[in-house]
Amino acid sequence: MPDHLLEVRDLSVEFHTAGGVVKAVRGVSWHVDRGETLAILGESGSGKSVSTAAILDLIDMPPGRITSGEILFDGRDLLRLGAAARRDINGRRIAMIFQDPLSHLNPVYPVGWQIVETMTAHGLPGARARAEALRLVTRVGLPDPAGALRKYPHEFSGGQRQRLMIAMALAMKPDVLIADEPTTALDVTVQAEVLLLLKELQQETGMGVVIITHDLGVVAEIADRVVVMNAGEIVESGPAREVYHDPRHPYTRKLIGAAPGKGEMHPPLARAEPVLSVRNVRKAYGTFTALDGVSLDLMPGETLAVVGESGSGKSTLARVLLRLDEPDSGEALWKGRDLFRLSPAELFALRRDLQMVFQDPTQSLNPRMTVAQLISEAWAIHPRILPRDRWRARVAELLAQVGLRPEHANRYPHQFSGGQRQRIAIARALALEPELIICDEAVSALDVSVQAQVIDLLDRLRREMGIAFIFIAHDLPVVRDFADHVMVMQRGRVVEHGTVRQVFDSPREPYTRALLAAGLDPDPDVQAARRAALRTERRAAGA
Amino acid sequence: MLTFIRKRSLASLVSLVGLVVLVFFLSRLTGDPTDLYLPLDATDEMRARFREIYGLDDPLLVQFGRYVGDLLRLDFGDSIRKARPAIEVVLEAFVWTLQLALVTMALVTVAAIVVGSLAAFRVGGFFDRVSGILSLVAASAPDFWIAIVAIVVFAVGLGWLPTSGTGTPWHWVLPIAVLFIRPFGLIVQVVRGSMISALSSPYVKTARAKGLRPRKIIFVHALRNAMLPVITVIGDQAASLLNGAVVIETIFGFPGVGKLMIDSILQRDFTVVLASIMVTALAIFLMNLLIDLAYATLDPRIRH
Amino acid sequence: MLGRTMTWGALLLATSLTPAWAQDDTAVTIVLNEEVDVLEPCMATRSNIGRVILGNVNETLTELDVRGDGGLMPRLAESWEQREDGSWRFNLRQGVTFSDGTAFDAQDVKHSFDRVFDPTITCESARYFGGMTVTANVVDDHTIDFVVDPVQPILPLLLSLVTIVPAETPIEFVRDPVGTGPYAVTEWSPGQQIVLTRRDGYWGAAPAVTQATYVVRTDPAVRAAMVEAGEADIAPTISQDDATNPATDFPYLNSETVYLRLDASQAPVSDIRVRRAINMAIDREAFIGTLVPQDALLATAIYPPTTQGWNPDVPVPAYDPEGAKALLEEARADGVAVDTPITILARTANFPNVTEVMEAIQQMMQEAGFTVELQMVEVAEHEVYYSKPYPTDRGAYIIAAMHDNRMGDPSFSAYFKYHSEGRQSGISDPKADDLITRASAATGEERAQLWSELQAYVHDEVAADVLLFHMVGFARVAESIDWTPTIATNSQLQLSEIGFRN
Amino acid sequence: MSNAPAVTEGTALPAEPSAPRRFLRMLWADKFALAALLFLLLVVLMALLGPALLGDVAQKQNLRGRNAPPFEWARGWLWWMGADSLGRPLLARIIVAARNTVAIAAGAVLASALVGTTLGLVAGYASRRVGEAIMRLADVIMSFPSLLLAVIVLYVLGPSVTNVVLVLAITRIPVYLRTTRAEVLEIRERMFVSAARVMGASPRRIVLRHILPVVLPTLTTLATLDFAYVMLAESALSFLGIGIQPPDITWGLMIAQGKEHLTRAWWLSFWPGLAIILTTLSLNLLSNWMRIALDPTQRWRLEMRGRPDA
Repeated sequence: MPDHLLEVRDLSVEFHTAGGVVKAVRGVSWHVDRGETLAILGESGSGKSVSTAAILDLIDMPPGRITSGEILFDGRDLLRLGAAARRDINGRRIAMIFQDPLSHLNPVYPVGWQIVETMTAHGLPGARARAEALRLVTRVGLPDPAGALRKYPHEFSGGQRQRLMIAMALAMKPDVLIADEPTTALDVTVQAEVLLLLKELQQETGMGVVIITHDLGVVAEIADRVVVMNAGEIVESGPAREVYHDPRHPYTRKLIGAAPGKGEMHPPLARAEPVLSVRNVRKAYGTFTALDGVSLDLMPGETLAVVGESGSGKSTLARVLLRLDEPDSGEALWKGRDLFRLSPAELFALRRDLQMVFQDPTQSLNPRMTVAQLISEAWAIHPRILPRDRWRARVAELLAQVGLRPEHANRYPHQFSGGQRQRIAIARALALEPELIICDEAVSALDVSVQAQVIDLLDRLRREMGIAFIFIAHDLPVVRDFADHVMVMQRGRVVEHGTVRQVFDSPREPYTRALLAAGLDPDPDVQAARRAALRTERRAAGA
Repeated sequence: MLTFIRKRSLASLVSLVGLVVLVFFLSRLTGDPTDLYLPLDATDEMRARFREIYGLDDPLLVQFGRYVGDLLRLDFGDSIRKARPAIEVVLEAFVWTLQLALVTMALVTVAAIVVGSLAAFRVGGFFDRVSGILSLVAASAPDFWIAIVAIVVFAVGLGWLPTSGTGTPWHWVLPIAVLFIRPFGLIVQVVRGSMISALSSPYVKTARAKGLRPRKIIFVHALRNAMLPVITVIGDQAASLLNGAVVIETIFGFPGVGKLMIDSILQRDFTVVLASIMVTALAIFLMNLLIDLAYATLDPRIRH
Repeated sequence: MLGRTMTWGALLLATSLTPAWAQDDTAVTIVLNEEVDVLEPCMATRSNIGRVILGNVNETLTELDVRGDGGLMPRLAESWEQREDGSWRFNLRQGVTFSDGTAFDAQDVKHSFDRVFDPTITCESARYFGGMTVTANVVDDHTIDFVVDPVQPILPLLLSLVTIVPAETPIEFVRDPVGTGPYAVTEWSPGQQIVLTRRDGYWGAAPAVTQATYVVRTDPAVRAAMVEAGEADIAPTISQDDATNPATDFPYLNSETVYLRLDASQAPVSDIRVRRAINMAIDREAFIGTLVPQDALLATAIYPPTTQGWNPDVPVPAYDPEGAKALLEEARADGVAVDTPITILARTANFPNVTEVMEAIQQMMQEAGFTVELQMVEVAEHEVYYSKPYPTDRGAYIIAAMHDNRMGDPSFSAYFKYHSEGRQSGISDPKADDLITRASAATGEERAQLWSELQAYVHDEVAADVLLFHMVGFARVAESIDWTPTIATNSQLQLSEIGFRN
Repeated sequence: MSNAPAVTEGTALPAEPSAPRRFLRMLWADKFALAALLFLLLVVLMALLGPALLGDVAQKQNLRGRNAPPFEWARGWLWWMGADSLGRPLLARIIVAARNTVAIAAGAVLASALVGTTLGLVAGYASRRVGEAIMRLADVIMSFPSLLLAVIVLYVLGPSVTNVVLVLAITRIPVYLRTTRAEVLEIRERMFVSAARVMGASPRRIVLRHILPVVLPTLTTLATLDFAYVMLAESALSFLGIGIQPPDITWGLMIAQGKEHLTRAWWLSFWPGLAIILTTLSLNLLSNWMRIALDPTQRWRLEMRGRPDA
């Protein structure tokens, strides 16, 4: 067997948790070679980041414990090296970048200092390190590189911060770069740029890259080979194209099948009297204009998708419509009455009609209430809906309706998985029998396979109960199979509004087109073709 | 920053005015200083004369009006006991308290940060356990008890240190040592807790991935972030020291503002009580501003 | 201020390992128990001030001999006589100068008196002249007449309480007292120390001590420890518990008398049988050598035995719990509400072990059949009960108090404690009033006789109060110092009386 | 701890042990906390039964046996800690004094926690103006010299257990007020509060049903610590002579009384001092344990220690 640049053999790690000992990974083996990109694909809890954490000695022991295996690098087993030897490898030979660069950069030091520190820690003289830092920051494409070095992490945007992380990781020209979900929290357009940067840098240095992701699109865009993980084990591995086109394992097949954006698009709805019509809503937070004259109409039973990148004002729209925040001006007529001018008592009565499902069910469900309490609270607040003696039965009914077992009614939210929690949140919204549910990024925190299930649930509720939805998302493919109308927002304004077919098949605005183009397709071939097309385009533009 | 200071000052001023009014009227509930100042067998004539000299025979509201009027001219009134301006008496004592507080807090801060950080680095390790128990015992002991035992042991028994008083640096050792104990115990706990969460934060993971030494991770990366909650507690402790360490000052014969305050309260020397409240309140206000500045210095995110 | 911090730091850095509190051998350090608030000569009768300046910085015309049997001795006056009209003439010592260099004469004496009685300041010495008008008339530079209305037989004694200051002294409290005494104040850092330095030009013999440093420590254990550790030479008051070394620790009768004041206008103590029963219920002997020092004396008068007219024939009430019970029963049979709960009110930190003593008394009274509660109160509240007008809305109470008469004459106690007009009197008895009035005006043997009579009368016939102990204090004196405490040590500590051994 | 696995979709919910069993197991894992809890139970027992069983013995004076030294077994077990300056057995007195000591601390903590939390909830959720007014009030209370307060209460209302409780409670109110307000300001921005608002929940309901339960563990931990603080504060008041007055007894008062005899009869203030140290230490240990046990993200530290395979 030829030697690889970095090889993990038969690695098993367990963690002590509240529920007992969990074997996070079992007998995992993989390798990466020079100039190669390996993707580790898996959903949350699959153990996909555990082996890389072991490589960099980042597993806290306790609660973690490596029970078997070896990690070969440079012909040595890292697990047998002393702490000093491993520190010498970390950052110099093997470097890592993380998801959420904001929290992974030290908030209280200038970024330049942090980049320089990587180099001085490995013996580079300060002056050279500072010159090199400037070069690196210039290379990763930040505007005003010299000024950027003096700034603090919170003064950058998400994409810029990830570029800084990359600059820091590459400071010592490592042999291996490990990227843990490097683009997950980023907007699609930014994601494309960061992945491109990674690819270019790999070509320049010839390093091996290990990218950990849950996103088939990322795999398709960047990976040469992929290992698929589920529940702590590798279920399938091979070249990315082969795995996509010819998945062997049922789990892989399920994962590929769940990727959104492949079903039928909804046909246009018949024109009807709008149940909600919003006119010219404005809202500013200090000097930042979150909503800049937004208008929309919503017909009964319609699903309106509001899509936009961060800062587009889509969440503000939801909060303003539900009077969680007060708008500065504008009107929102719900069945002819202006939501913004209701008295507290009138608003209370109207709460029944308008409900909301939030992005993160972990945070939107009170951790100290049981499922039954969470759902029946609606009736405690609006006593006329349901007499107390029928609460139990109705909770059971609602749980069944969202696909949960009625006997779980007495459990607490933390005992459920993310998808199950979002179902509880939906059941809670349904308890008030609303006519409109606003879903604010209701599926974006969920795994792909779970996303699909929750969207299916919402779709079913819409069909069966005729509920209208305003569905807010940052991701276009997610809304493709679900929405009747799509509204694209940018910097507080509506840039495009049309039926789902119009927007997806013939987008009018350049911004919409850019959004669509930046979205990654799970098929490596499609992505390869797009890249080729882009190159030709650039060359043409350059010529 | 300036608007912030202005807002802060205004709020403090409101509190201070409320405090002065409250103290002025409530303290008068505790009796007439005449009876305490004059001997038991003083004649009625002497009593009447005393009341007249100090305006104690006027209605309370008139007395208050006069006090406020004087105050606006920065006249804090005379101490009955000491027969000189109250503010002079208070400032004299406050200098001692200030020195004691500064030295003690400086030592406590350094020691608590080092011990707490090391304890946090290996949670559950030997050092963590030993320092944990010691700091808890320190935070749990009545200070006057420790003070007396310390005098008996170190000054009388071993003769290493003077029992009490001021004069040489040696006189400071025991009061500071005793005063040190409780804030130290408390702050070690806070540093440890804050460091534990700082050490489990993502940027520490980054630092480890960069291959930094533990010392650098603890004292450079984690510590500065962990300092924010610690500073708050240091501020609280410093504030209570600035209010005067009554018990310690009493035992060690340390002429600080805490001892002055309790003596003045017991002697119903109201002008001194009010003046010391105002002086310490001002000092604490300034210290809180310093704490806010320290916050802003430590954390660039707060500067805006 | 900053400078001090810097010095402090510098000293710390210097880390000289020799303790810096060593001192030269004719200087003494005295550790007091009470803060010195002011150094005003006319406040010298207040013990904390008097101990520093009385006889050291400021002198009086006369002084009481507390070490021998000399009685009233001349100091700044050389002689005195009562004249036909009842006024007193004093011949002043000549060749005396104040520490500021000015000469001492009759004008200074007159000014000192006028100052004491001036309405714009409150001088404590004035309290001894209640109900009198004193006029000082300068006869010549060294002769002065005092006309007192009404005629005051003990005026020379009273004059031992008035400190003499220069005629230039302003009518306001001074912070740098000037006097004719052997010492002058050379440093006063409030809260830290007061330094007196021996001055040249004192009219009398130069004392051995060249310099005295006074420091204050409120904790008695610390005071004792300071002498033991060599940081101080004299601690005039330490606690009984700390006084364990016979070589350095001296007990002294400190002129304080502990007693329970009964208010005879209040049921049930208005009944004499109840008052007698209380007196019988308390086992005074049991306290001696336990909670109260071995050297304390059982009291039969409210002033110590050294006082003029003290009556040796008044017996200490016998401890007789059965008798007390019987008396109570008798009173009950006559309809006296003997079961009324009585509260003993005592002042916290009034004297060493006050709490324990009161707890013991409470238990003894309970055993005799009384319903007794104990309440320890702070000084200001104590005063509410102790002095007239007495509160009437707080139920039956007995107040425990300590009375100081170091003046050698009962008149400093009798009127206040036993006259129906006295501020802390619990009785209203015409015969007692008459005896007091007569004794105060009498002189010589007759005076002593009348006081004796009064003592026996209020103690045996009226059972006016429950007299307990004449207290002793303890002083710790370094072995190199030749000094013993006296009954006046609480109020006066003359440095000239201190000598050095070896 | 992002590399610790989460519960995956579709897997069966893990069976969790019942809450009491779980807490017992976590307690067993931390022997210090266990010992602390047992000691505190003993103190509570002393407080409950002590005065009834030993009240008379503790008051019975014997001037001949004053300051009897400890460890003299001949006099009976009640005397093994020695006797005080009135010859009363120290052990009995410590047991009897436990009631007042605990009652004062508990009363002060409960009262200040109740008032402080209520005000803190109002300050955190009500309008800015109300909140600011309450905070100014807290400032005034904070800077009001507690000794002056003690003297005022003592003078106006007289010394008693209730009044000492009153003094201590008032001075501790700002602690709860500030903590609660800070937490409320943070929690009110959480999503589940928005969710409740969307349902139309009244401010009262949001505060009591949604915010209070989340603040409660923090407050419990705080109260435990404060219990220790209040005990020390009470003893300091006694030391300065403005706290509980004899013949009522507390541990603090016993130290204060014993300090006069420290050089000759150290045991008089040593034992009550030890009782205070042990009690406050136990409370501190317990609150440290609670901080971990009530925090789901830290809990594993305890749960792991309890297992044989760790």
